[in-house]
Amino acid sequence: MAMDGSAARKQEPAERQELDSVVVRFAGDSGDGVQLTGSRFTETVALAGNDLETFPDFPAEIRAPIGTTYGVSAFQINFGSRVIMTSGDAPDVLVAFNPAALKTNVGDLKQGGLVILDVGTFNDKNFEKAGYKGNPLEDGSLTRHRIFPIDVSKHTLEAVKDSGVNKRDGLRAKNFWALGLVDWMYDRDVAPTIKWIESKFSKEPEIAKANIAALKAGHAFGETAEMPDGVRGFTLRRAELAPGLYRTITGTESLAYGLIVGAKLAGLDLFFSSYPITPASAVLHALAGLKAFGVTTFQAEDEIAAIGAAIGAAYAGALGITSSSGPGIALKTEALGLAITTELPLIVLDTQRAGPSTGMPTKTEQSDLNLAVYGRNGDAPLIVLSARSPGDAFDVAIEAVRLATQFMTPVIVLSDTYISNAAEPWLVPDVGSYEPFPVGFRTNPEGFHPFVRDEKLARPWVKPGTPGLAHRVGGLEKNYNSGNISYDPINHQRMTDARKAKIDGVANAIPEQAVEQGETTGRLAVVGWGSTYGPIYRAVSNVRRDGKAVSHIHLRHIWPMPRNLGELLKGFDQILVPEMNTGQLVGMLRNQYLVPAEGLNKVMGRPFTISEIEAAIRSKLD
Amino acid sequence: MAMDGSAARKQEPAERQELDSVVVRFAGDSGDGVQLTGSRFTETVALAGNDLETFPDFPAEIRAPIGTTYGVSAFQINFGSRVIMTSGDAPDVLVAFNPAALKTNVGDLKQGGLVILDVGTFNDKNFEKAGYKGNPLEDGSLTRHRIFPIDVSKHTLEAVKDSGVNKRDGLRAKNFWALGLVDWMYDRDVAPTIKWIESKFSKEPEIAKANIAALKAGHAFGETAEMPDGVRGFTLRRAELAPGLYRTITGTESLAYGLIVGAKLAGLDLFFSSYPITPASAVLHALAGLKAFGVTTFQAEDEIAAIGAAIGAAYAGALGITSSSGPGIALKTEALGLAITTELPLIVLDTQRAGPSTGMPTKTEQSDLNLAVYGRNGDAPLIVLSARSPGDAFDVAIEAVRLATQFMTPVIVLSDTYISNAAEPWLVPDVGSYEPFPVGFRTNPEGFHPFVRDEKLARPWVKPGTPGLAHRVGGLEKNYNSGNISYDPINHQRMTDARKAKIDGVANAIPEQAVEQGETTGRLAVVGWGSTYGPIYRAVSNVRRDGKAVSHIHLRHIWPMPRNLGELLKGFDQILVPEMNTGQLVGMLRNQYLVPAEGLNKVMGRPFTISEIEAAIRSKLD
Amino acid sequence: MNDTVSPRALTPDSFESDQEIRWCPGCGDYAIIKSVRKALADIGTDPDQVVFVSGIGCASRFPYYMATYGFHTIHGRAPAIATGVKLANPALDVWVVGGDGDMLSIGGNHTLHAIRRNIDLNILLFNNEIYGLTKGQYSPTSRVGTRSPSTPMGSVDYPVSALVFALGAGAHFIARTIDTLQKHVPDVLKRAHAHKGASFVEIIQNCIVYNDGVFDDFTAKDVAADRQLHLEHGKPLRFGKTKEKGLRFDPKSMKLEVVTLGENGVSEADLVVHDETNRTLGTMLAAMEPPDFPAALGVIYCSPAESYDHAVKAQIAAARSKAPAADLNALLRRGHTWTVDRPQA
Amino acid sequence: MNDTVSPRALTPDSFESDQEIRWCPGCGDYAIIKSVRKALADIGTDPDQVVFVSGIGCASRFPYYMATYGFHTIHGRAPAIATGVKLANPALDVWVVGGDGDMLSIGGNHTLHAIRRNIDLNILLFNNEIYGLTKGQYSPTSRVGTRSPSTPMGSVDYPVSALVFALGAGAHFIARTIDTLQKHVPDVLKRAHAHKGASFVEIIQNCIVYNDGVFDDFTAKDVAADRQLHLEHGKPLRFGKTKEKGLRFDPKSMKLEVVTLGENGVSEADLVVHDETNRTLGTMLAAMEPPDFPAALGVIYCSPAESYDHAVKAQIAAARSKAPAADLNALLRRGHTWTVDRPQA
Ligand SMILES: Cc1ncc(C[n+]2csc(CCOP(=O)(O)OP(=O)(O)O)c2C)c(N)n1
Ligand SMILES: Cc1ncc(C[n+]2csc(CCOP(=O)(O)OP(=O)(O)O)c2C)c(N)n1
Ligand code: SF4
Ligand code: SF4
Ligand SMILES: [Mg+2]
Ligand SMILES: [Mg+2]
Repeated sequence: MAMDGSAARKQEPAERQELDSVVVRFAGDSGDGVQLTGSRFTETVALAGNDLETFPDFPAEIRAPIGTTYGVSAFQINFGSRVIMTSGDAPDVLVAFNPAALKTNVGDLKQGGLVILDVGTFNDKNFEKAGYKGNPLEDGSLTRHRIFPIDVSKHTLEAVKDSGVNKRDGLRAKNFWALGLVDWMYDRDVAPTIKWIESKFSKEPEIAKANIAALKAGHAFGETAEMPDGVRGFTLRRAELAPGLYRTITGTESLAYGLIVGAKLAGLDLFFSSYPITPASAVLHALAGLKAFGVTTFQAEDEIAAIGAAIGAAYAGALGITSSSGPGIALKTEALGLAITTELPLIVLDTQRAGPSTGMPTKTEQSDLNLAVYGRNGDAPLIVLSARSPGDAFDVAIEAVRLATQFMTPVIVLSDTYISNAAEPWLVPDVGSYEPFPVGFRTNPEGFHPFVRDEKLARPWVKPGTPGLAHRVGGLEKNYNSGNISYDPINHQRMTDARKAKIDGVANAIPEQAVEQGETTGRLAVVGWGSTYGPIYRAVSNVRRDGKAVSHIHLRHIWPMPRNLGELLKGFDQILVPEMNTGQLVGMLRNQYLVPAEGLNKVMGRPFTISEIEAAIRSKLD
Repeated sequence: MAMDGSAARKQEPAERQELDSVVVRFAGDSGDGVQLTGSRFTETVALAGNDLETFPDFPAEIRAPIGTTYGVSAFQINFGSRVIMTSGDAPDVLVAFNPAALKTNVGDLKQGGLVILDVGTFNDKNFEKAGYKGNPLEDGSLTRHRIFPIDVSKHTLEAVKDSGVNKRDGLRAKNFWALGLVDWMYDRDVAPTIKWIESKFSKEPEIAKANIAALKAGHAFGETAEMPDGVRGFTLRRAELAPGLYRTITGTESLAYGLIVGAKLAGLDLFFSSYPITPASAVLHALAGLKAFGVTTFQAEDEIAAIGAAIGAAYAGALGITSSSGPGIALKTEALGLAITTELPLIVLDTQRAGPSTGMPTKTEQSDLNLAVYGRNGDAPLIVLSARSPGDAFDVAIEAVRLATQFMTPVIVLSDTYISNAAEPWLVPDVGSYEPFPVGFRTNPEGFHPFVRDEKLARPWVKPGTPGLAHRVGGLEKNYNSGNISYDPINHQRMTDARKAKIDGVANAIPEQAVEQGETTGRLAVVGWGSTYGPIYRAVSNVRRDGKAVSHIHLRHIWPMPRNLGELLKGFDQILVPEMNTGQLVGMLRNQYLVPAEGLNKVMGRPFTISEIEAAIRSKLD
Repeated sequence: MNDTVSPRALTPDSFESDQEIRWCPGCGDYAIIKSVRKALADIGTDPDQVVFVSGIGCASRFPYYMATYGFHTIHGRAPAIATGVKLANPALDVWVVGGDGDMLSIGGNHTLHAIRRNIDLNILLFNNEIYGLTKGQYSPTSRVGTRSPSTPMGSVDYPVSALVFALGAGAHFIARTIDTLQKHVPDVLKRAHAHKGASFVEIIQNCIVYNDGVFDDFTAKDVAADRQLHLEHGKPLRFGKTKEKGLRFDPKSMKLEVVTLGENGVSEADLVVHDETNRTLGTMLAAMEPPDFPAALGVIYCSPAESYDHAVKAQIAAARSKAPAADLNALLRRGHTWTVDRPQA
Repeated sequence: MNDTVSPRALTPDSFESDQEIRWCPGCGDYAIIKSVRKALADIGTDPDQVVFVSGIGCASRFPYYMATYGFHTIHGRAPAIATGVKLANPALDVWVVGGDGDMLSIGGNHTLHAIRRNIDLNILLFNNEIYGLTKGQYSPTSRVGTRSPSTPMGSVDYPVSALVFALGAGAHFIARTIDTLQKHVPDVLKRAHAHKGASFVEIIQNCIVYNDGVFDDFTAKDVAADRQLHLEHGKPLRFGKTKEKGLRFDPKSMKLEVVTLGENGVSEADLVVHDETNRTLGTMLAAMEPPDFPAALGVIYCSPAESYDHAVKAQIAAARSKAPAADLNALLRRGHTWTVDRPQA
């Protein structure tokens, strides 16, 4: 095989092979524009009518030295003509822009997968930085895969030579060259990318020209050059998606938009306070840019101040929201108790990351569930919800606002690094189609006491400034009616019971637990929550295709649990709970329902693959 | 019945009635010296060879206005010739120094109990302050009890008139007059109290004289005055206590001493850092006075700094300890994760109080168990122990030091307001009788890596300053061996598993769970933890006396649970778990062992009574 | 719990809630609350527009006793929570009350940042140099050598000066007064209220139970005149029974010094004239400690600047006016979208 | 991970650990670590006796790269954790490293109290006026108007000055230097180390990725001489390319002013002479900001006092010497005890 793809000759026109779905990963140095390539390809694929899910994987360092393994940035996309549930177990194709990207990513590739390799970066210095002893093409280490080495750098420079850019800028277009080639492989149109380049670089016409030239050249290379074995054109049919207007959305955007829409439905101003932390900061950034919607964002001095300000805002009659990730959520536990005992609505977003302690800040995990449900001094119940996918986060955010304001209680929303960074096509809803749930602030002084409860056991919410309703709340135990400080033993029991009953009662205001797939009784239920949705769903459907009796149940409402959940679970012989932690939901199910649920646990900072779950299901059913 | 006891005439000498046990409560204004009276009486009772348990109940306010109900201070003692397990369900005798004390305490008295009432304080102003409409002796509200009204104030002033004190100081001796009377009732010797007064007031001989005169006069009043119906002399035999040297000890003292002894056994310097909070501050105060034992105490700027400094001290090679109550423990959760992931020994004392949030700071509860076991971001296991009584706290503290240092892990010790304030006789141990467990600091640079584990999975502990062992630790995930930062997926799984396995493995280093009372299988096991020990024990023994099959199991080691606990529990048809929370341990037992354990929950800021638990047991067995 | 008060005829009683006060008899907090009620009556704000936010401690029980909106929060976090109240509704008149432990120990960071941001809060620190509510441990303002349950041999750490700290945090308004000064406290509070931005007021407060008399060296009647310097903007710094003493500035040592008028030829012209807007002077005045110097009382420093809440709202208003038709459906459809047609049947 | 170094022949390399540095190429932290290693080599402490404690942030990765003991803790808590290290073993040479977010935002309170207590730590604040590690949000030292992901319209809160804050906290030693000053940084660090008690050093650090050039107004080569005032105790405050400028003090306004020697009859005798022990001067110098004033560099204030760790240990020693035979069995038997005899058979 020639080291230099340019030596290849024109290929005979061949039928494109049709595929159901395919997983492509781009990987390169942080400076190689990998994320950009990924998101351009995503748009192209989406516009072509495929379903998809993407996942970017950023390096942990801010800006690592060029060429190092820890500076590698990657972007994976799974797309197809069927419904896509995950960003893909293992790539079919890896586009690697340098030796470090090859080194850190090739191991994830499918057996026999294709590696498109920019050998223009192959030199001893880069081998060394990547930790290779020599040229990996020559040491026999890549035999599990099909390797397609091309001097992308050289091709790119050739392509851009008339666009008037210098060599450095020219070389930076190589991601577009690669994108052009991949566009050709999967029969995607380059036009939308060209449009995007033109608008993005409208002020730098040479750069635009160079990028477009590179893109076209890459595409033409596919058309014209002779390809090695197995590198050929593919095609994918449109997926059967519900008709309507789509966009791609990340979990971050989805949460931000959901909160704004939720506030609107509740008739409240949105007050968001947070302290930066990876990966939660993204929501702060998103909302900070939406001041035109009346959103107030506040970057507090720390997480305690952030939740404190949100509680203060809630007391003042706004929708108080705070967000963080593990270490920051831990810091909020004391103040959460105050919101619980003063019975103020509050939303706490937890974008979970790998722990304990600082852990692996850029990696995903589901290990804050115990903290969310149990992590407070005293008996301090609240509502816990979880989002299963980027798009789902939008509805979960609205549900959080609804429950917080209707029940006068904090709600913790669990998301994770995966959901927050991943993107998927989203059927954009009409905001008008959501039922509003306006907050009825108390204004009538007649018979007012701050802790007299309604039928849902919620207390009245009063905006300071309301005439005749001046009152005091606080963290000490309160008299059941008047809200005055009370140390009375019977009263404390009554208030403790009421706080518990209020949250337990939320089970009546949420839907019964549905079964995602499969029967409502049977040999095995796979129960999940959060971002394991995709791999569980696909794994269950794979096994079901073989005629096996397995069902998928996925929790959005984790605390309180849906009122029929216990009955539902008791209808299964076995219950398997895949979680990205050492077993947290599984313990709650066992505790609540005395069902012999078992955990399937993965704590690697990365999502389950479909095959991992599939294997576990099969072994349960064998 | 005469309003003024002085009108009574000399009583015929009568046989003293023998009692098994009796509960006496003193109650009065904060300024009435109630706590002093209680502790003097405790000493007298202890010296007479009875077993006992006491519980002081302080007002929530620092110094409430005189005569108000919320300024009432009380002290209860349960003593007897049998083993005493609690400070008593309901008093047999109430000594009330003013109307407010009567008002707030009389409801707790046994039906037919005796109230000794200082009617010298009976006037309209005091009635009003106590919230009485008029004289409670005249409104028929006290008919459930036997009332013995005496003008203690007047008697006291008479008794002290020759001692040279002014009226104000003279009146302040009235607690001693009452003590004298109670001493007479229960046939206790006044000599030890006289000795105590003499030494305490050695610099104020007039005060000493007045107090002694009052004491003697109260005692003489019993001897000579005619008593109303049922007020007569009693006697109690010595309890059958193990022979040896005794003292009374509170949970606070016991913890402080246990930690010092634990440090000694480990061969470590003790570093204690805390931020004041009720009721945990008492341990800080106790240790601050023990600098002669090389103890360093540090009052930090907040709870986070307190645990931070303790972690720093642990890193530096000392025994780092921090302590707090609910809200402060909540604040420590983030830092606890750091101690867990850096695998440093650390002891965290939680003196639980009524929550959530600020709650009722002076009242007892057991509602921080979930927080202790589950309250951290990420998968962050540690050891949780609990003390069952004041004396037991000593051994629990030593066990905490042993496990923390042997396993290189944080240990949370749960105590509560009740244990910390209650006192009981304690057979003073010989420190030399404890097996030392000296820490072997790593000093050998040969093959050293900070995270290479021993057979218990503990990593080496190195004192900074040790030549050749300079190394770095931190909160990011660490390579399994070298301890260097690692984002490797497999490594994260391995480290997570190792952290869990280490704590799970502690089950092999602790005793099997014993059964306190009853058989190891049967119809009903009552499972408790912490300060419910006394009432559960007594309730179970009461029911067992009726020949019913019920057993008492009490956990010291809550996390991990003793290795035989699951098997043990499975031997019972029913499991009842009394807790002063809404059901926390019960959930863990259900989760761990899938046993149908049920809760018996009391959240009133006060301990269970024996009869509450007894009733629940009986209803399970009926 | 609701308190209806006509805003027309405000008296101190209009601000008195129905809750019985539970401070120790003789506590300095009683005098302070009286003065606060008087100040509010004089200011004339409708009690329903006022919010008191406090932390935890004896001082922090304050909101319960005020017939206004009130939030007794958690230890040390009142400035942060009050920040949320104010940002959510800048029309409210927000007061923060806390003790020296609450605001300078656990809450030091929130105090720092509330001051730094210059958010329009009136922050009242009741400094009794002790932890009252938890029964008398020493605090970060306790003097070296303070014996307390946690420092039985005496404290060894240096205290922080509340006002010097506040200036270090960038305060635009600092003042000091004393619980018992029934006219002075309301006057200072009215100035604090009038200042838009964070106003930080230290109120010297006697804890009769755990730290009785610790301020006697400048609050006791017999020494008050000699140990208290009552500041007035534009007036020379004079004190003493007959105002016979004053403060002169030595430019060489850059220090203030106490002088007696008439002695060594010192005249009023030699004295420093109080300038509230002078930060260097403010820092020196704030740091003065008896017995060598009088304690400075009144408004020590006042130099207004835009308040944080104002600037935050101005940005939102600007964003709104730039995109007046901000529409949620449009927001969701921002960026690239595509349409999937009805499946071809 | 273990680093064995002979304490005899210390060079900067003796302090270099085996871990690859992961700061962005061009980050100011590289220059700083070089200077720290040089300072330590010059000081000559055995690396095994040195502990670096840090929080979280780019700056806080520091300990990994030093061949000493090190603890990379959690965000903001390094001063508290270091306090425990020092109190547990005062013989250790303890250094604290953190960023402006770490030490002044989330960790402001611990910084305040470590400084106030005057515990013997060498605290190095790397001030890049930004949150580096979390990708560029503004920090409490960011200037008004800073555009960042969380302040897309520009920040509106006033920054805190690290050194003015430290003085407000009662600092006994403050100094400032700049990452790129390869001789100045080690010199300042050696002074900080020599000071027993809390030494607080602000190191101006360029974040090339998120805040590149924000300090150019006084660090850029072409303006350095005119915008940097290098302090020396006992020397007049002069700066400028030919040291032609100086600072004069106006006692009327109590302010420093920039003057040019030779102009309007100004001579060196008119200039302020640096006095490290003068708090008022220190406060004014710390507060100076370009472009109107030069940035003060070097030791701004140094006035030693007993360190907290020293006083704590002295109390323990005193208690021990009073009760030299402190015995645990005796402790347990303190107070009233009684004996229960063997039960009469
Ligand atoms: C998180 C937390 N830590 C500690 C406490 C205990 N606590 C309550 S008030 C207080 C300090 C009281 O002192 P200060 O703030 O000066 O107020 P004062 O009582 O003197 O008015 C402390 C430590 C608490 N309630 N919450
Ligand atoms: C409790 C907690 N909150 C937030 C974070 C996220 N975080 C990490 S570093 C950092 C600030 C970094 O800025 P700075 O301290 O100035 O250091 P630099 O990176 O600029 O050197 C933040 C907010 C965290 N790790 N832990
Ligand atoms: S303890 Fe002190 S501050 Fe608290 S109420 Fe009593 S006197 Fe006032
Ligand atoms: S982000 Fe900034 S501070 Fe952090 S390593 Fe990069 S250049 Fe340095
Ligand atoms: Mg105080
Ligand atoms: Mg920074």
